[in-house]
Amino acid sequence: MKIDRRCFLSFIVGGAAGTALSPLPWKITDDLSIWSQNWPWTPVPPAGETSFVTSTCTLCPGGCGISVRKVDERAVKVEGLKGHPVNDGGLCILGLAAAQLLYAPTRVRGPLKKVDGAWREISWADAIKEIAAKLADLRAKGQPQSVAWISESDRGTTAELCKRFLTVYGSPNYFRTPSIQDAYETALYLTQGQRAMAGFDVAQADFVLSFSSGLIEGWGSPAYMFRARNAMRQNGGRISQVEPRLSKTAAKADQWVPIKPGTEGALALGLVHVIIAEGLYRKNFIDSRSTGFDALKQIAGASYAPEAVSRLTGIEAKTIVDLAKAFAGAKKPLAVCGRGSGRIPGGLQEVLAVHCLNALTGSINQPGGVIAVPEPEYIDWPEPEMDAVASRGVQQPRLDGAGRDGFPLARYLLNRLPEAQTAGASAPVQALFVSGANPVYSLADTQAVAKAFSKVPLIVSLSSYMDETAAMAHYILPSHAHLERYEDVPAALGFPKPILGLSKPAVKPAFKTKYVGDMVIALAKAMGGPVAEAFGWESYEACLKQTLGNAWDTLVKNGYVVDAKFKPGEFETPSQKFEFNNPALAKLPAYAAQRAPGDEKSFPLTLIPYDTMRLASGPIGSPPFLVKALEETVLQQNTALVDVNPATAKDLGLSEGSAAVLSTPKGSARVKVHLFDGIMPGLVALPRGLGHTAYDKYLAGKGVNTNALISPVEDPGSGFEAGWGIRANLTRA
Amino acid sequence: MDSALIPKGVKRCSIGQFALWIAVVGAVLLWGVWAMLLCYFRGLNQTNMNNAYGFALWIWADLAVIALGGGAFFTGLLRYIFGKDELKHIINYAVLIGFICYSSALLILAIDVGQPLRAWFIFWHANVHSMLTEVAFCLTCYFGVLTIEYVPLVLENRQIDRLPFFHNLTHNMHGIMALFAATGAFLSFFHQGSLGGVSGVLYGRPFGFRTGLLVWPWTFFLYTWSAAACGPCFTLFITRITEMATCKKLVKDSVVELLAKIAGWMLLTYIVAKIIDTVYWAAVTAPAMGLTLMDFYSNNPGSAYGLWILIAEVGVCGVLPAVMLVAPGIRSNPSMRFIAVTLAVIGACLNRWVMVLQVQAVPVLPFEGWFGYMPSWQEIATTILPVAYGIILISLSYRYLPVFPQEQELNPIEGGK
Amino acid sequence: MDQQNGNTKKYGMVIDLDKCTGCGACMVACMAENNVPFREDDTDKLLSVSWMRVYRLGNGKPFPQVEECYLPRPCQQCEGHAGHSPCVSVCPATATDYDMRTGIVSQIPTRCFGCRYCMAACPYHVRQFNWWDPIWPDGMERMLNPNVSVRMRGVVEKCGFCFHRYQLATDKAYLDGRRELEEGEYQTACAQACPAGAILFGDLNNPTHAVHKIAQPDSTHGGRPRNPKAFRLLERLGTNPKVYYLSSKEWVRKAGDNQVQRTEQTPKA
Amino acid sequence: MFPFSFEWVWDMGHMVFMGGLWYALGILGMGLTFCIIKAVYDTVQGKGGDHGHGHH
Amino acid sequence: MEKPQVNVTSAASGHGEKEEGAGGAVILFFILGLVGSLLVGWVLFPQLLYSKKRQPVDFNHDKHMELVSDGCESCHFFRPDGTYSGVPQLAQCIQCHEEPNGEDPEEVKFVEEYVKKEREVPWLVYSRQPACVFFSHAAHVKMAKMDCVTCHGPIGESTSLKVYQANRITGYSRDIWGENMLGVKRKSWDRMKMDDCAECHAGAHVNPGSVQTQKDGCFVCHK
Repeated sequence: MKIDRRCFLSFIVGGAAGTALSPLPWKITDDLSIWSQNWPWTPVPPAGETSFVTSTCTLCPGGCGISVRKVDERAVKVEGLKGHPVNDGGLCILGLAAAQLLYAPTRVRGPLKKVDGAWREISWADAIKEIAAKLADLRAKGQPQSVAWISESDRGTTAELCKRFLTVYGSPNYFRTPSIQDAYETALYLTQGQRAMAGFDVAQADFVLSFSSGLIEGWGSPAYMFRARNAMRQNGGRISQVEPRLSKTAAKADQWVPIKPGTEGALALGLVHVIIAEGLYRKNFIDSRSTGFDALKQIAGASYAPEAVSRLTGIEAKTIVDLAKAFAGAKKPLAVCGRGSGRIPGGLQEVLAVHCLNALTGSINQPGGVIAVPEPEYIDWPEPEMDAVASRGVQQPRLDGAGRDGFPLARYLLNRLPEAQTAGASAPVQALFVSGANPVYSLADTQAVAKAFSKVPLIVSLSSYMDETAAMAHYILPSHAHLERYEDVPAALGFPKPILGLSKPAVKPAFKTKYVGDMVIALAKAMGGPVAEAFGWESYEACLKQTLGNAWDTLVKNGYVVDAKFKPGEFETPSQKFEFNNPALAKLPAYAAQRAPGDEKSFPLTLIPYDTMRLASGPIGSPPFLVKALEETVLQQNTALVDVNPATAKDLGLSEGSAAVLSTPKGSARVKVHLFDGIMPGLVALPRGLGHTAYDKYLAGKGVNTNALISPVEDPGSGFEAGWGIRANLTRA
Repeated sequence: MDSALIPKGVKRCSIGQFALWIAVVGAVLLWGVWAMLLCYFRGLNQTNMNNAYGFALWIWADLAVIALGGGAFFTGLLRYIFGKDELKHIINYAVLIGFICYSSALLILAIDVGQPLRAWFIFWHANVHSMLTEVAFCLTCYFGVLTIEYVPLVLENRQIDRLPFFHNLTHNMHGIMALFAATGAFLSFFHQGSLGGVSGVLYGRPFGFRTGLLVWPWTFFLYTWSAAACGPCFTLFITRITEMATCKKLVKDSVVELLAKIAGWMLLTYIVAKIIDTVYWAAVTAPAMGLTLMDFYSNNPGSAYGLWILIAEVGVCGVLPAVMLVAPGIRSNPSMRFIAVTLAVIGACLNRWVMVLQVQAVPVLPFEGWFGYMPSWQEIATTILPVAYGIILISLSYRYLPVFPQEQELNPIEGGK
Repeated sequence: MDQQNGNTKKYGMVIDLDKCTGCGACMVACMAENNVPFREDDTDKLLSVSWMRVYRLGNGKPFPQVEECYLPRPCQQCEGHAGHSPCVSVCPATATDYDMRTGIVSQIPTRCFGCRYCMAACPYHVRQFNWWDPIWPDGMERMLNPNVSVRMRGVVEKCGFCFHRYQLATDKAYLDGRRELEEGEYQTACAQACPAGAILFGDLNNPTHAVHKIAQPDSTHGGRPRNPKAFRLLERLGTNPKVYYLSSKEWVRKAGDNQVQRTEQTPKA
Repeated sequence: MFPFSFEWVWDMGHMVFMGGLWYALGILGMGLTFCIIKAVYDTVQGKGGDHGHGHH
Repeated sequence: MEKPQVNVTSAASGHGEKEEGAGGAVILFFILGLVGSLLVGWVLFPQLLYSKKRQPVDFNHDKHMELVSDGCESCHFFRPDGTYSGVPQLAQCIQCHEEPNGEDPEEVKFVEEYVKKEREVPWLVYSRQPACVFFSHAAHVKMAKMDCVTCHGPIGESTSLKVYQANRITGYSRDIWGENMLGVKRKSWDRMKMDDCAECHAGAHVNPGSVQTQKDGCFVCHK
């Protein structure tokens, strides 16, 4: 027998035949396909029991009811709470993406201390001990007023705890981040004598005149405004949007009136002029419920005749007259202001002018009008005992000048803090707490803010995320994420009724975090003495439960308590009437259209920031889903697009998609050009909410932060931040 | 060194020269293989395809090589079924080119799918209503036919032929080759047509969609027809290129002219049908879907898809070569003939290009614009890969197999071994 | 065919473009519900997976006559003629199917082997390919919904009207001994989330459902809406979609089909 | 592909398509089998190789 | 190259033993290859393909069945939302097993290792299906009144849990494909592949809504 090549061949053939007749090749083929259907690196979410936790969203002051869907102990999705008076099942894009915030890679996982420029983990006990020691030191030096606290809100138990801490410690320097609320609260107080929040009964109005307010771009309580706007239009109501750019609100309005930016107040006065001149105002309101009408008549007199206003605003005189007639002719007209999502208070005179328009048509505290919603009063804690240091400290002037000689009307002027910190030889703020706010990102002229903050020897960030301010801090004492904690939600911004919501933990805290309320209590206790005595609560939860009292059970069950039968109170001015010209008002400087900073020669264009629902521009950074949902006309790769009118672009030699450099007196940035017919010539528009330097790779480094390019503008009468834009130039890159 | 493998009575270059040549082409081949591996292991993100361009360069390459590989089935049909006996002198090469084209098509398809490990689902879980299923089945079967047709040629290698079993196998296979050729023609008719159907049935894509006959859109028949017309042109084109590369006359003019004449008439009739189809589509089909002819050709950036492409395909690369090949005076001129077959080949490629890429580039939703696409280097490399592979296979076959029966007669060597 | 038996439903949507504010909540609700992956750079919409996409439409006029409208586009769930939607019949591996009992076009990613023929077939671009492996940053995979399978790289995916919600709703009904679902029991994530209430979802075959009452589909004319304010995208192609749009503006209704000049160029580098 | 697979339906489409396919496959398979068997037979009969043809 | 040629030539031209001897070797090697590969494919391959794992605790279904009042649903219950709870979680077991009830070492192990340490038991689920599968227990058990045994076999009568064999490629239990390498099944619970679902569904004409297959729509069983 000879073994040759043919034997080998034969062996192979036999082997092949045998293999083919065995399950081996077929099973492997099949199993490989099954493997490819379940690649080990493709996650498979574990199944489990589904449950829902009723809560209130605290990502913005909108106060929406949410239902957190859980699978076992995982929060899978946040949905709107059906039947909730604010949002009735709907929810905004940010609220819907909330699970991404909960599980974000940018969450701070435990207390951190900055040592030699690098973050080191530290225990809660040590962190609080160290900070308490530093605070005690300042107090011992008699400088308790050098401690400041910045937060997004000044209402509710958390804010009250922080304020209480500062008070018993001895500092008057609590800051609320600026917003249109500031201006509205002041306007309501000046004209109606009411310390109240402005609610807007958009749903029942039949004509809404919006002065650049993004009714569907985050203004007020976003989800409520969406619903109210639709309800109102469903009933035959109309919306006129006055705005320099065709925002989504303008696009969805019945009428878009393009206006030169910054002149909205002039238009309001122009409308007042026409309404008075033509006798279109509600005589019964003016006669029986108001005083000082003549003063208003005088203010809106000759200088605000339609032709003059036309020159100022760029709107045709006839349009102004028609608009006035349409507004006054409506049964339940409502005028609103606050640009975009209302992050900037704007000039007080502007708000007053718009508010007077409402008064002329009697749309004050009436269905379909502006409603003075009383500030919540459920927090009734005993006055704290204060020692001499504290008493002296709180008597010191506020660092921003609010409530003092310069700006007697304002309560908080955070916009003035950076300059105060850097102006003098010594820095007045020696310690700064930041909770629920990201001022290094969100205040105008971020470079100046960062410079001012760099002069604070101790910054403690209470952020859940590694945001821009946290990155600058010396300590980060991370708070629970919004789905991990109890918190009362004292109001829904812009909602026309008092409503109290409760945010409940949907899941256990994932990391070594501590809620702000608990941190304050712990810090106070660590301070000892009168400071500790003012905080008798065992924990924040106990404090909250005790504070809410009878409402607790309802809140836990339903998530909210609403005063359905609410009727707005009477005017509380000395005259018990709507005052068009009380002494405080009369003292204010006359209205003047605010000019954009910068010189027109080197900066022939004007940059205006705009808001979009698809970007979170406040203290929360946009989660990945929001960035993903951005239009390609807003962001391409890491470059933001600016809206430019095709005619302007042609003059500048730019076309769709051109790479360009956008420069302002404050800085410059690379952008791309998007030709947009919906913007007035001569303007450049850039969205707010991009250009983060902190957070994760899904957000950081994308686009430009508008706040880095604009500079603050101070309203002369009130001290409010009134900037709406800046001179700019756009050149081909 | 390898002289024992080289067919008798022909002259080949030295083994060193040959190895160098293979190395050069092999380098290109390896480049393609590298790109292929990238696509396999990193996924199709290596390409520049996107959600608007789900089908791109690869599918075009597939359609094009299959159309050009049509020379095999059509020549086979002519030779074995219609008895054009003279074509036996070129059938080997037609089969080889077909084999290369079809194996290339299968290779590219295997890279093109997102889940290669599951690609066999197309057979196992077949949806018989899909044109792609028909393509896959017929393509695979016809590739089998081509293999069956190519195998005897391989077995005719001097050394293999000495083995009695293989010799007998070759003999027997030759004996029933007509049966295989007929089956091949049957399969080709359907898969060439189905490839036409691929875009023809897309009623959501008015540029490609055609009304039709029974379950087939007109493009079904146009594709079969154009493959039968342009496939032989490609065979002639490659034959001529090979002749130029080898500096030898390999096929007699009479054979070439016969095939060219048949291809010419096929092309002429095809182009008439194509024009009728285009006119009907432009005048009836598209307007019914809300689009005019110029919607498909205007407003696109850079005029990548301007009317020129239609003129080029139908006029310059359709009517012109058809007329040239039909006219005996022009056809008999080797240069003119070569120009004509080249144009016809370009025409087929252009046709496949627009029917794959323009179909998707044309915006259908009125609020969308044209979609642009530029292939990535990985796509280009993997598309060139089969070209390199084809060159290598042709080189090997030419060197070791009796591909051209007339070579010996046309190129007598003195004192042949 | 439609009313052969009581179980034959035709789930569909009515999207009121007058109400839609283009806020994008539907997109994110869909992504969160359906485990849609995201990437570090997702700005190229042609490479990104988003079952719901909100288009921005313009009337093509210059400042200040310019108008805009926002159009959310889920899968249109085309019925075509007798269930032969453009994408279904082209799939070689039967990975997608038209279900006559619900009117939903299914897509089974584990069956799909990524030939992308269906993408070429769909004129609405609702079908998207997973060009990359889906990757969630460490910890974020905790938000994945177990009712929807995560799709692997190399397959096509699309909106299926949150069909898992139908499965769960029927489960609940079965436990209660019912076979039929109430109108609100099965809702898509986008309809549920829309803060403007612009998206309605229900059974187009059921005359008591809001979607039927509003769209008034004309079954004798391939489901064409009788409501003069309603239209469907690319009605003339005969795709017979089940998503109806409402608009009081004529230019918007015209923009839904190839009858007017193109208005927005998709920016593409 | 096979009548026992889930996707199979006994309808015109499947019978024509798969019928055609299996028919073609059958012809190819049988043709090839015939060639191979006959080649084996011929070889055993001593045909072929250097003896089969005239050359050499 | 040269030598074998000589061989071939001689084999073809020669007669007698040489040729027959070679022929025998050819056949022998063919059989060797055939038998060898058959052995590899049928015997070795299955051994290599599946890993064998013991359950963390050897659960006795039979004993539990005697003690509970509501059959399988006592522990494998439906949730109020219609979903099915599947394998019980620790919280359920603790209701009876906070402390060992007897002397059974498996129970003691369970209490010590899992109850006391509050760890979920990492059960290996024989019937675990891929993530793309949606299976409604409600539809089968509540609506169609099917018996658990039909798909799961008489596991309720078992006194011990069998070895869990995981397919090393797919990661799934061998029970999905079935014990038999050919995939042949004798009992309805022998296999749990898609075709097995389809077989029953086709017979029962459950939801014939598919345009493509005229059987159930894909979404009936997929998610």
